Amino acid sequence: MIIEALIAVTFLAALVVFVAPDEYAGRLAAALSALPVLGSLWMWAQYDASGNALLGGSIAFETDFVWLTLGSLDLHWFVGVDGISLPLVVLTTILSTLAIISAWTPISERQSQFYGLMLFMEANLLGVFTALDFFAWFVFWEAVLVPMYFLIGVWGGPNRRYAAIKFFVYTNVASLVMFIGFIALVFGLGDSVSSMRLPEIAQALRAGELAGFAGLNAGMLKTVAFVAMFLGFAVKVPVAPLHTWLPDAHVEAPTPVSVMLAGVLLKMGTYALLRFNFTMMPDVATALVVPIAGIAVISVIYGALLALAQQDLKRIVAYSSVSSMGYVILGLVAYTTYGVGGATFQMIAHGLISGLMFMAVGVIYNTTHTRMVGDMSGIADRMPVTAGIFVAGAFGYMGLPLMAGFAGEFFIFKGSFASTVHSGMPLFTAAAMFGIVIVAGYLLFAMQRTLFGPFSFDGDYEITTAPMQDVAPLAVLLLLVIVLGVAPDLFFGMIQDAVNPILTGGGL
Amino acid sequence: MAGILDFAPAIVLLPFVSFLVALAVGDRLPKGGALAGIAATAGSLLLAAATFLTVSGGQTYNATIYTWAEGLNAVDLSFGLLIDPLSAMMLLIVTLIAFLVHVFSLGYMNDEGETGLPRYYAGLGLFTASMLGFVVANNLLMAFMFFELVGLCSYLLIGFHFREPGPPSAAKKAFLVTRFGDYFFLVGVVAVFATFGTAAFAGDGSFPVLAEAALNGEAGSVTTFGFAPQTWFTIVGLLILGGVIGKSAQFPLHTWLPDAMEGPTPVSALIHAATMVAAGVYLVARMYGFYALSPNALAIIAFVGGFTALFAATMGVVKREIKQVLAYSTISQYGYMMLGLGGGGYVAATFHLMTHAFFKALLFLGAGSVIIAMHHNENMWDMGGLKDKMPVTYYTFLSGSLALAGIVPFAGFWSKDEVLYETLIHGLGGNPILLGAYAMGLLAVFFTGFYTFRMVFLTFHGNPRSQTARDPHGVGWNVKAPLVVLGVLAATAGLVNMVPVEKLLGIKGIDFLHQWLDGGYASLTAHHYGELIPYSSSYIGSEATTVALGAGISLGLALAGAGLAYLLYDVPEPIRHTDRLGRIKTLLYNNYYQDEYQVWLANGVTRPVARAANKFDGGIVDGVVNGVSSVSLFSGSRIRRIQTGVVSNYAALLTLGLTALLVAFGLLGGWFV
Amino acid sequence: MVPPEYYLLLSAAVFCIGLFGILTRRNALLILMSVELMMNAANINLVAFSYVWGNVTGQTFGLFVMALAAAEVAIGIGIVLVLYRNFDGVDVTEATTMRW
Amino acid sequence: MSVLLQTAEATTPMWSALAPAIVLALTGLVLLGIDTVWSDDPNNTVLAGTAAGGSLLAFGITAWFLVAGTGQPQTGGAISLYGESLVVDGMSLFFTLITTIVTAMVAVAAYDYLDGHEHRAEFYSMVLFAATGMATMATANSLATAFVSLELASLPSYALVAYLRKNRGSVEAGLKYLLIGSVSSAVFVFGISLIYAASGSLIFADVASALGSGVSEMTGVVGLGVLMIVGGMAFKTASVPFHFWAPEAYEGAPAPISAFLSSASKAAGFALAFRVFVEAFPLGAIPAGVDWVLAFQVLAVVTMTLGNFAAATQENVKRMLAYSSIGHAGYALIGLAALTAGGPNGDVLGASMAHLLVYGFMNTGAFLFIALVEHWGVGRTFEDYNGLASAAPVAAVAMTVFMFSLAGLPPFGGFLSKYALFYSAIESGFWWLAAVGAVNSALSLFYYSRVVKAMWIEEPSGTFEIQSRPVGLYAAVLFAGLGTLLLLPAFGPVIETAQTVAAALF
Repeated sequence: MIIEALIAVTFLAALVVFVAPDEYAGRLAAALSALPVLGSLWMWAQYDASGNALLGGSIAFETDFVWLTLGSLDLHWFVGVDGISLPLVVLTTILSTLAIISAWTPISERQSQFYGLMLFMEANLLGVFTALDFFAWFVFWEAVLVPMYFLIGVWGGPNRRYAAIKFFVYTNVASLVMFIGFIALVFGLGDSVSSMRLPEIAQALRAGELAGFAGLNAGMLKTVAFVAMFLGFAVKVPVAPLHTWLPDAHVEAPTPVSVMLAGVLLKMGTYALLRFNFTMMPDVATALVVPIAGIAVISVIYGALLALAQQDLKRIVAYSSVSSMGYVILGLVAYTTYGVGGATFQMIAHGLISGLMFMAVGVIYNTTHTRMVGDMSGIADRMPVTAGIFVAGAFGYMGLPLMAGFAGEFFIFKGSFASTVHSGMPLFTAAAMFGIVIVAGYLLFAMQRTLFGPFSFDGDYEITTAPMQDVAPLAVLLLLVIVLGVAPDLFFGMIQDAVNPILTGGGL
Repeated sequence: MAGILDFAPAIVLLPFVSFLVALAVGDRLPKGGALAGIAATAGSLLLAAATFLTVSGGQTYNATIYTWAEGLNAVDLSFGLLIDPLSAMMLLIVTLIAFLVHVFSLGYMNDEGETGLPRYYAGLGLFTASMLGFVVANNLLMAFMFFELVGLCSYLLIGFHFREPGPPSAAKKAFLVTRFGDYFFLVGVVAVFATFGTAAFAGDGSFPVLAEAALNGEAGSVTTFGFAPQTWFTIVGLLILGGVIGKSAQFPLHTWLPDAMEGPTPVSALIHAATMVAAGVYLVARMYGFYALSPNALAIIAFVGGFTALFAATMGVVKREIKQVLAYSTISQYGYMMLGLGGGGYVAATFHLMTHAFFKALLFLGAGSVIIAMHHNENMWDMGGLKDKMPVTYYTFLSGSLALAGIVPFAGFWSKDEVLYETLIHGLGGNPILLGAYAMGLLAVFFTGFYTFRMVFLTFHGNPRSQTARDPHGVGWNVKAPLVVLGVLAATAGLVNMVPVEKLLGIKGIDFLHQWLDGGYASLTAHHYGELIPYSSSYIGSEATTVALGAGISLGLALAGAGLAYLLYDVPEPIRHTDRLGRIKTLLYNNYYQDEYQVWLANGVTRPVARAANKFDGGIVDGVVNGVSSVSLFSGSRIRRIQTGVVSNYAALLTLGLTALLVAFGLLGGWFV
Repeated sequence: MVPPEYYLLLSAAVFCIGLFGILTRRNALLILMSVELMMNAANINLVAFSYVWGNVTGQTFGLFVMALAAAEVAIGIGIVLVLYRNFDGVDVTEATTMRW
Repeated sequence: MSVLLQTAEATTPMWSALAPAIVLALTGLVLLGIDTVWSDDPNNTVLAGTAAGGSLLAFGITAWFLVAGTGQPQTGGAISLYGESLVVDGMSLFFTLITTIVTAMVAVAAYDYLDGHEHRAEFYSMVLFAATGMATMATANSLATAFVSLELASLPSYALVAYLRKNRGSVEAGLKYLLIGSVSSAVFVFGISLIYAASGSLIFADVASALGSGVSEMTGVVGLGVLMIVGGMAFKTASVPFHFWAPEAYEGAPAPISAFLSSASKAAGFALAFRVFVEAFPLGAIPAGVDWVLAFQVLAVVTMTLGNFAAATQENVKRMLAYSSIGHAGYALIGLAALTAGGPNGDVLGASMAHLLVYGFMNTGAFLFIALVEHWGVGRTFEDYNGLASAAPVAAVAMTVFMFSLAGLPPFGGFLSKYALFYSAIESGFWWLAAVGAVNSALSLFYYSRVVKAMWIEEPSGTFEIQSRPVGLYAAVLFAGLGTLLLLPAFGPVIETAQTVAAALF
């Protein structure tokens, strides 16, 4: 029941904070959000399951009972974690707390509402990563949109209305497409499944019990469903060319929200891709390896080029997220331990690093009130600590060894280069790897212009050292990034344990 | 065995600790953490020396000390130490130079009242630690990781003076250019894993051994991705070489190095002599067993090396700033090392790596001392006549210059001569590429001699050409001591490997370095490499005559260069003779416009492409998204027009709709038959 | 006897006349009357086929229809009355404050 | 409960199965009585209380019946009365449930809304009579009762829409509703007459058997009749092409009436439609040429598309809701459009019914919020709503719940009901219907969130003079909001009941 407790506590915290007076809301939210952190860490310490939750592995902290019956199928309340979801749960709780703290400075209006929504979002995210029944999962999946819409729409920048509605509708359309694809698949399975529990469906699919449905033969149905679900999730990831909602959302969203968006929300997409497409239908995935890997490479290079063309620090980081997520796709389609495991690890790593970068940009923004590269230079002179952490984070983003980013990326490269799913994989990998040069390019340029050089700033704000409450979360994140970079096995062990079953069997 | 080698990790960790100390409490320590750094590097030096002795006792060490990522039904990725003669020697060199640089920094940074010293010493500490970690790495992945960290440190230290416009830009360039090389290196690392399933340097399961076996057709588990093993190994080797070319500043990725002079001079000394630039060459030496299997790779290495040696030397001829001259000389000298490696002279190249470390560190520190004296004016045309004002610096600098120019018996002579000799005999063995490379290397000797002594004469001889030169700033013990140590080494280090003497006079057993590098793991010995390399040797006349001839020619060229410099510049009031070169000078002065085309590649090609992509993204990709929404809204605004508000129209439309349904279904259902 | 098809045609004709009236008239009262016509067209069918099928269901239902038609007119008149008050006229095309 | 049930079955006569409808009718009469005995202008509280009490009582009885299984297989199947012209079974009770609860909410809300209007007693009684008609529609088992109950529901509605006699909008709305309504009922009754002509009966079962046994070769007549009956249904459910009255009627009518019509009346229309087409024109029996499923597929697609697209560009919130309710009629039509011979029809129909129940809460709530806003005298356009959340946060939260629930977002009832609908559409093989629905619901998210945006995100254009916190309206709105919220976790029993009772029809 720990998972239910985790989610419930977060929901309650959201309610409490929502009605709390503004002046305490921030502190209160931070304090309350510490509970899920402790809970998730406890789970991590107690974790003893093995194997993949969807493929018959043992599931940790599992609860399962019928929730409601829809037609011929039971919908369960079925939650639990395995080596793939547990790291994401930990990431979610930790990042949420840090994001909340980082909001103390920039968020000055309607604070209780803001923090309430943050916690509400955290609760739903926890649900997304722990639910193992499709409908329950889908409820959380969609519910995440609501707080995000408000967080961007109410506390966002000048163009927030456009960004919020774009995010809202775009991702909602994606969910609908995915829903139809998946449900068609479920009915294609006919009587071989009695519920919407993902393990049941995954095993039935891998056992090849799919029958034709609605005028499509089994193979066709599988492919159509795969594509529909891939598109649906690709929007969330986001994968080029379905990414255009992301930069707008990021630029308009306040820093803490960007942190959550880049740090956790994007991972929903890759997590779902791994859980659904790549776990349930490896045969289709391997059949479509060329287009998928192609999309991955395009995302990496195209995203990096776009980042190179930006002047807004936040846009730079936003586009580079597109680039980094491309690596994840590449790792997933590789179907090797290091490929898929690395992709999962990269989710965590990128979550932490992108969070770090957005926070750092935010801290600079809090003092300068601008994010334009051209508007400032030599900031390091006035904000040495922030600049130092910024540099560290940037190198983390470039994949500096002994930082989490390198671990994730190297695992992926290693895994996908050696992958046997297609003879072209080494070339795809080599092409994608060129991203590490471009990413270095734009980050170094940005840092040279903003942080270094003679100090100059055209704006009437006093540039001074950032307050402790801004820097502390940065420091914590940086520490985590380095710890994970030096000792990836903290998560990588359980991740491999959970992804290996995916690789065996299943049309490979 | 609980021997001294078990403490080897401490060699790496001590400087790292000093990095942490300087970072954390540096500003509260005396001298801003310098003492911590000196203590740490001294400790490392002692340990390294101990290790050296142990290894000379025949012991070696190769063990995994930390599993970074434990693979589940997959290979483990681990950190390990490989202590063999090569790494032991390199450890000694690196720790020594690092120690001396730390000491020198007291004079160069502290006494000059620089700010941000904790940052500086933290950087030095991390730099040293990274390089040492790279040196002891027992597998390619670990090597790559520390290789990258070295790059980071160079970025931090070159950009130390971040408040000025120049250094940050130079730092960025250094990291970016080397990163470009490292991209290929990383692909190579991944490819090695994919090919051999391991990246270990030493042992039976190491990848050079596996590759060797594969070529002998014994291999089981080697995937070559549909290529012939030979071809594939060449490809992989060249990929890794990309990193080497970047870090060791070989053509065409050498452009970052002259800019890197923006960094503090001690850092330049460290970078050029012992750490970053040396890393590239060391990597090739480390996995020489792999390169030796591929004649094409070797030939390319040799040719690139030879070309770079000449190419950089010519540019050194016309520079104004003393550090610029040294920078190009570095590029040129590393070219020699690459030439040696490519030419089959593994020992020779290693030898040159060692000697160069000493005399180049010496020269940079000497330059640093001059710069202190000149109040940080680096223009040689403002100097002159410093030899009486600062004798210690002068004589040590002279020793280093002689070594660099390759004048017997200074260290540089022996090593450079052996490099050229090895290349020559293997070239004569029927390899025209090597001969070409040899020719270029030989020609470079002349230029080397010239620019070296042009520098010496302009700096120390003649009359002072500026007020500061007339009354230079004195330097302290902490500057002189390192100079003296290195000066002695630069003069004598060559004696450890007097192959020519051995060959000519037939005195056996004075090629100590050869014997040294024959120790350790069988698959890593000079002998083994000798058997692997695909060259055959032949001589002009006898071996002895070849030796004599080669040594004579190179020495002669060096002296000729020096002599020319003496004629032109050892005068009270030297004039800018290089101006007579006219267009050529401009060309040389602008480094053959290498930077221009690379900057153009970055700003003239990549950025426009990025901007175009951005336009495309905003216009087309996002345009479609917004287009869909606006189309829906437009159609919505049209559809609502049906609701005219006039109830009669509603009735009409209603009837119309119903009739339409009736007719359609009537026809469909065939009611009217 | 008269074949039932004729009743169908008759009722259809009446129905269409009513419909025509609705489409062409702008006077609310006339429209209501036309509706009456349409309903009575239904009644023709009901009564006629009640006879054809030989049960009284149709006729009974016809009575219901008439009653309801009357009730409808009653409400209708009321609404037309307030229409007259608010739009001073019974032209249905006048009342177009709400559209699109 | 089972004991109670036994006694109920044992002692009470059959007609008591109609208790809900009877209670509603009686309440209407009582209201009229109060109006007559009370000397002048009876007390609003008494009236509203009576109306609400009556409808709640009816609701209670219905719920009890439903739980006790009255008219369901476990207690001996449907109870048919008066020569089979009325039938009480699970489905009828289910829809009565919707009607009564909506009526109750409307009555409570009207308590404040009618402040200062005259003829309140008539208002409440007409609401109750209309409710009676709707309850009867759910039980109608013969074309005759179908028509009568439909008229019984419609006639008071016309008057109610035009209740604000001095308000041009209200009157115009009443007129349009009346005219379109009367035309539609004429079409409807003509269709009935044709069916009678073809089958010689009005009882659904007999019609089915007559058509099935091929009594008549008049396929054309049957076809015409069926399509005209479809027309009648389309009018009641505000579906294309008989939807034209809806936007104006909902916009012009008093907001509580808009709520009443768009929720209860629509639901009743569907109740009737479901029963008529499933019982009288079963897919097995109907002549091959008369493919009413295809007709409903066309109508469903056109209706949801037209409704949503037209709603997307409205400036007036109430009118936007009106169009959106047309769109939802389109969704609900899937219940008929996705029927297949031998398919999982119970699931499809049940999903549609469940959606109508949830819709009853969220849509009523939304319109009642409009009523609240009108009560405050705030304008009707989106701009007028700017910053409303700062002035009335609680109500704004409720409205947000309604909007997101209507758009089909969790954690609200509308989410599950809509997806259950798409789900069962796919289940019976009509994934393209679900796809169209998906496109539409994405668009609907856009315009529903416009309201939310106005209330929460935009800055107030002016200051609101909100002095009162009307108890009744608040109570109704919050009740609806609570219902919408609770229907997510409590969706299980709802959908299961719905699908069971729906399955009983086949």
